[in-house]
Amino acid sequence: MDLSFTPAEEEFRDEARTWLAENVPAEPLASMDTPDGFEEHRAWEHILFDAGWAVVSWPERYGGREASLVEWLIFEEEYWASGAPGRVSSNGVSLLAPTIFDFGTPEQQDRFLRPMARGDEIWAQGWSEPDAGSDLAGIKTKAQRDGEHFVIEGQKTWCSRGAFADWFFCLVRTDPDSERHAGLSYLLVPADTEGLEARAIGRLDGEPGFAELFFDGARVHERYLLGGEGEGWAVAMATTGSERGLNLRAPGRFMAAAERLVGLYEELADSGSPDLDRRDQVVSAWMEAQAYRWQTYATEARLRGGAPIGSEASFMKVLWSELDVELHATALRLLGRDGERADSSWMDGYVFALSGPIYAGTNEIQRNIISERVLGLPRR
Amino acid sequence: MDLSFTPAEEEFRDEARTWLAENVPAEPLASMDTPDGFEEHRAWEHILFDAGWAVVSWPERYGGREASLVEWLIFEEEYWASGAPGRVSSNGVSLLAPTIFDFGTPEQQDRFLRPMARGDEIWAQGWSEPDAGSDLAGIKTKAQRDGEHFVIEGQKTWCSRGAFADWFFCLVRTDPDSERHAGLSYLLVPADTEGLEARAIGRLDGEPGFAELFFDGARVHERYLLGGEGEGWAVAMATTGSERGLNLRAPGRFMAAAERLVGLYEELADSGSPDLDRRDQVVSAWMEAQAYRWQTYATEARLRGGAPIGSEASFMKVLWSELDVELHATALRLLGRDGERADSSWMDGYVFALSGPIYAGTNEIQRNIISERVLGLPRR
Amino acid sequence: MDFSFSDDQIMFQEAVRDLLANECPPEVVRSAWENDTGRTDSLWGALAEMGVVGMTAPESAGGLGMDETDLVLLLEEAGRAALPEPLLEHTAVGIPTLAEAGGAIAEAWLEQAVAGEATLGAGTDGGYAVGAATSDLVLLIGDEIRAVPVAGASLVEHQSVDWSRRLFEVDGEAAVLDADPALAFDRAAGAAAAQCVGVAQHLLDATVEYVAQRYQFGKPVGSYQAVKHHLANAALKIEFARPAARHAAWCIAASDPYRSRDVSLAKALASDAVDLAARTALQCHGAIGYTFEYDLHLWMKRGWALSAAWGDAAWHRNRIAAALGI
Amino acid sequence: MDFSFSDDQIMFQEAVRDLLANECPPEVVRSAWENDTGRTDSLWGALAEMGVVGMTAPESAGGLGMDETDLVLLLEEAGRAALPEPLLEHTAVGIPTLAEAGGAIAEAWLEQAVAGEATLGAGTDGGYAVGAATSDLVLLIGDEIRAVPVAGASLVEHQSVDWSRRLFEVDGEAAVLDADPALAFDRAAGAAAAQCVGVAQHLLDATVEYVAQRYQFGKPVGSYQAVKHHLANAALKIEFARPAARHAAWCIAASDPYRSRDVSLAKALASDAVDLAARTALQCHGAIGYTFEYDLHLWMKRGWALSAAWGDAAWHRNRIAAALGI
Repeated sequence: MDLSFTPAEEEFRDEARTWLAENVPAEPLASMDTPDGFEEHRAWEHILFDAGWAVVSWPERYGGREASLVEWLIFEEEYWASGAPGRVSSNGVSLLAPTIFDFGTPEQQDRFLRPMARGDEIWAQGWSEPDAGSDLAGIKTKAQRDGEHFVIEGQKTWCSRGAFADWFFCLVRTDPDSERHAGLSYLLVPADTEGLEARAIGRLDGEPGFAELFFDGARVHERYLLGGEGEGWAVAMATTGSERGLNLRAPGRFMAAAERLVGLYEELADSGSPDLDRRDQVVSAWMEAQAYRWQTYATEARLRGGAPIGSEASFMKVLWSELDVELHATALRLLGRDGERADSSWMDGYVFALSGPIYAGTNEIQRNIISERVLGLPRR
Repeated sequence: MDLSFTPAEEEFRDEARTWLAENVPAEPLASMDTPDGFEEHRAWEHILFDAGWAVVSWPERYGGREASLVEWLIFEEEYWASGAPGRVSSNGVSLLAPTIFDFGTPEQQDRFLRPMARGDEIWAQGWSEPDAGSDLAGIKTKAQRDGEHFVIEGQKTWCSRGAFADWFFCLVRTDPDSERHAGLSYLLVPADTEGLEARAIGRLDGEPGFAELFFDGARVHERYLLGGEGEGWAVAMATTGSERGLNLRAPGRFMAAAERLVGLYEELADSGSPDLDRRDQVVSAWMEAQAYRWQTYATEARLRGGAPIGSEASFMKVLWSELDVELHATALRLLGRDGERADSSWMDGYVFALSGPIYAGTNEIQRNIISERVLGLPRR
Repeated sequence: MDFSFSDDQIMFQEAVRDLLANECPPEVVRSAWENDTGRTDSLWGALAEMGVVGMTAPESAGGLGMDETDLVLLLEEAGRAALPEPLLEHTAVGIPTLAEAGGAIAEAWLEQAVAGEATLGAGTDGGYAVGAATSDLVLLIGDEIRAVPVAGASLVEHQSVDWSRRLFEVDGEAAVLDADPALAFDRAAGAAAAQCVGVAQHLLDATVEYVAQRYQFGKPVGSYQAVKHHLANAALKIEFARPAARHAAWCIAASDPYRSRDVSLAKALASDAVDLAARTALQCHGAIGYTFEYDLHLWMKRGWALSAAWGDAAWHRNRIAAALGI
Repeated sequence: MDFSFSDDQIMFQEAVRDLLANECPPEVVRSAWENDTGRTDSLWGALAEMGVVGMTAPESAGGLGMDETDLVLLLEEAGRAALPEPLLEHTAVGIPTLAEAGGAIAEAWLEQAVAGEATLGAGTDGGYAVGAATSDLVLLIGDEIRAVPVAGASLVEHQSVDWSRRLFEVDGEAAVLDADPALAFDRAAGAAAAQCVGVAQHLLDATVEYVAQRYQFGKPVGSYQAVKHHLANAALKIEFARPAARHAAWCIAASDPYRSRDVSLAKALASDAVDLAARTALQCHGAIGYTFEYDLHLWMKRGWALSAAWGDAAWHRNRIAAALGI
């Protein structure tokens, strides 16, 4: 056990910090869930990619720099501490790319990874359906074989970024007689496919943060099938693993938010506003972010030792999502009568955070996983 | 709505307060779960009874003064504020007596109520069994008819005060072929019955706060059957209602504890020990006790208006039991390094409080009741 | 000691509940979110007709001579319907404060206000007054109460997360009222507590209804114990906040010596109740509750705003600590 | 950055775990609850033989030259077994502090202590030293570190809720050590954090085992979602406290500039974890867990005591606040 960073790690950190200090936009970009903001964020992805920071842990041929997991965690710490913009490409990079690395053909890898990394093609997830939210095995959207094509009929919903995305990664039922987990396939669908309509759904704050997808005879070529036909569940579960695991929400994001919260408290305390009683909540939020940091580095060591990132990922999902809500709620409470104002980054952050305990498997499901798969309690 | 106390209520309060100030023992009694302490507490019950304060809401013929529910609540406020001893007769008075009033024959009422109220006969509950804790319908102890007697075989456990009690009120299976709720009967059993042995169980603090009862051919006369043979479940559920309801833990008890907690904080703050951050926990405990007070008076008005005290009693059980734990935990935290000391009334109170969320139906079961019977959520 | 309401009080509550059920459905609340005023076309008039708007004024001024114990049930109903009208500012705070002040300013404004012809606003001095632009006279409560006629005042608007709450910084020529600012503040905080209870109750009811019919993994979501216990916890908070809020109303009406402490008790409990109800409602709804199209967020955001307004839970706990001498 | 332990460290941990599994079952812990010393007959000797007792001393003094990163796993095991021996006071605090001080006092005591022939105690100045009566030299940590030989000192005993923890106020002639009291305190708090993690883990494991086989209403208690989520919450706290405690151990060993802040992080998280684990364990066991005869309470009470010792969670949160400049 040596918890100091190696000279190489420190150097990597310095390089990232220096580049970010020089390149992060001085003014915040518009919300990525508006048409203009989406394109502003895409342009920022180009800049990151061209400088080699978009996907640091990826192979060089796809635009990465083959950074270690520790380096990736360091990059995330520096990235969020610098106040850099949110990552509009994260659905693709975090959720789909690991699946393409594991299950994609060489052709698929060459076709998709680089444009995804550069933000040329921005992806949204098409898994949930109106009657299949957390219960994905209840998927009804059908994709029927027609020669080299699949013809899709059905409806998807809660597709984050779906209003403006270029591509969708979807889970569909290719065997019409199948039930539950069997007979699903994993299809990649261009947004401009005929017979596919994406309709924006207003998020809590009114912005079109999601879309519903309506498939009415949309034809997709079989080269866009990821993994085997009918094996979509297994393929998807690999992605779910990374959705809940190390790839989705690195500690750096919350460490940065916690530092901002400490700063907010300091600022308000200097102006005489807040009460000492609330300091404890600020410290608690800061502590949770630190705890998440050390737990993540400890997990990195386990993974490096060959252990899988399995159900333990549920610990991380519950922690970061509930921390994120508490942290922003604390900020709003500190703001007192200004806490209800819509025009604050803390309110934006709070609204965003509230989705955390719901998506990617509700936290109730995560706690089931912890108790059944980690602790081994009886399922029924 | 008039939330002032009437002149008569104020007069009642003054009378109680004056009597208590003059009669409450200056020194705390020994623990009621030791042989000597049990008898000291019994003697205190005699004093209360003789002065007419043992069972204020009961009819005069059984030693009460026919006080209203509001007056009873006032009495409890004054009783606990005065620092008076715990009530060793409470199992009988709170849990059994309402059932005797509702289901007992006139002979049973005349036989049992007055000695119970005076502490001449102290009662313990014999309901739980090793394999039937919260799930009372799983009771296995059998009582077989033999002429005018029942012959009891089996085992009971978790009988609070059972190590020293004079009588037990038991739930037994009189129909050997019955299952679950059917075929149970409610029997009153003298502690000195041949074939009945009560063995003390050490509580968390090592004192014999419970007993196990071993029945080996214990014969009980049918005049000690409360309610009809085989109707024990319905009879018992009436008692469970009062166990969770207004009779068990009046707000006065927690208001007094909360005031003591405020006093502890004040004392420690004066001596410079505790931190302002903990003040919030003290205030929260005080607030919960007040909230319980107003909710109880509001419930009194509902009951007076003819509404039953039904599943809403679960709200009260959860509130007071969790408040009691939090309140004492807060005190122990205030005490800092002295918080682990065994020789403090706060530690005694904490240990006692910890049983609250477990007994009389765990708080998990209470939350099921709230969600299913009050809110109407589907059972499965 | 009697917590029961009179038949008249219950009937008044039911009449207002019926009115709001018919005339203040979510579409009407949404219209107030989108329009210029943050208010509805006709609800204030309808409430004036029923006598609600001026109920807290003495009968001599055209009111119903009612007090906070009469008003508290209506404030709960207002919360339950997410009513976007100034019942708190005008009826709970403005009218009784003007009546208390008396003199020229009451002469000038009270009868009009009781009749619903003039609208009273209220806010904290240095903070915000909700709906000042649609008020005629705004009371700014601080170390004293300053009454600012809106005509000629300068208003700076800020957006609330609840779009029907138009927040204004108000500045202008003011008359200092001969009325107790602490009492006026407590009227506002007590009324906010009652509204929080109503908002929380709606959030709970709507969620119970949703989870009973929404299926996941082959069972109603509401049959899962985790969901049940979330909702039981929210119900617990409401069950204990409601009597405290009603008791606070009585303390104000009866000039109880512990009024400020017990108003704080009510507001702290009610703020916590509505905060938990909002979190629980969203979590138990899942993604649908996270959308703008679904109505749940109208109440969630009202709850967030009311929870923070007129002192949030921590602020009121501090005030209780001071009252307890710690 | 590497959180993995070496094979040697893991082997040492496993050896201690095996020893404690065999030699420190609940009956042995109970014997320490009831006897005169609060300790066991043979465990300290066995640990000395394995080199554990003196492991933190330099090899020149007969120790293993190991540091906190080697010790932390053993402290977790000590907590897991509710070991009633002074691993914290003697090995985690006493020996490295004496070694740091050097000079005559180290000369007089260190080798004996390393060999397990003399026992070192530790406590806070003005507070309690656990097991002082069975120690030979007690270090009282305050603004300075005072070393009090027990022979000739006055000891006043108080009862802990954990009967194996004998609490003593210690007074007597003292030598002031040339060692950093803040570092000594952090060694103690960091060791307590690691023990809290071990205690919490045992409470969780024992409860998981119990609820899997206890039936109520026709199903294992552990199949109810409410019970599952209680245990998941306890597991969460432990999962995040453990790396923080290991990191704190490294901070001490590596003289990290944020040592005090990050020891506080560990102790606050570990105190909260063991508090929740104890509450959860009792609630999920029900009445059986509330008895003296059942073993659960041995760990519960160790947890309560360790949670409060060497600064409780709130105390450490305050220290973090100070470190953050707020």
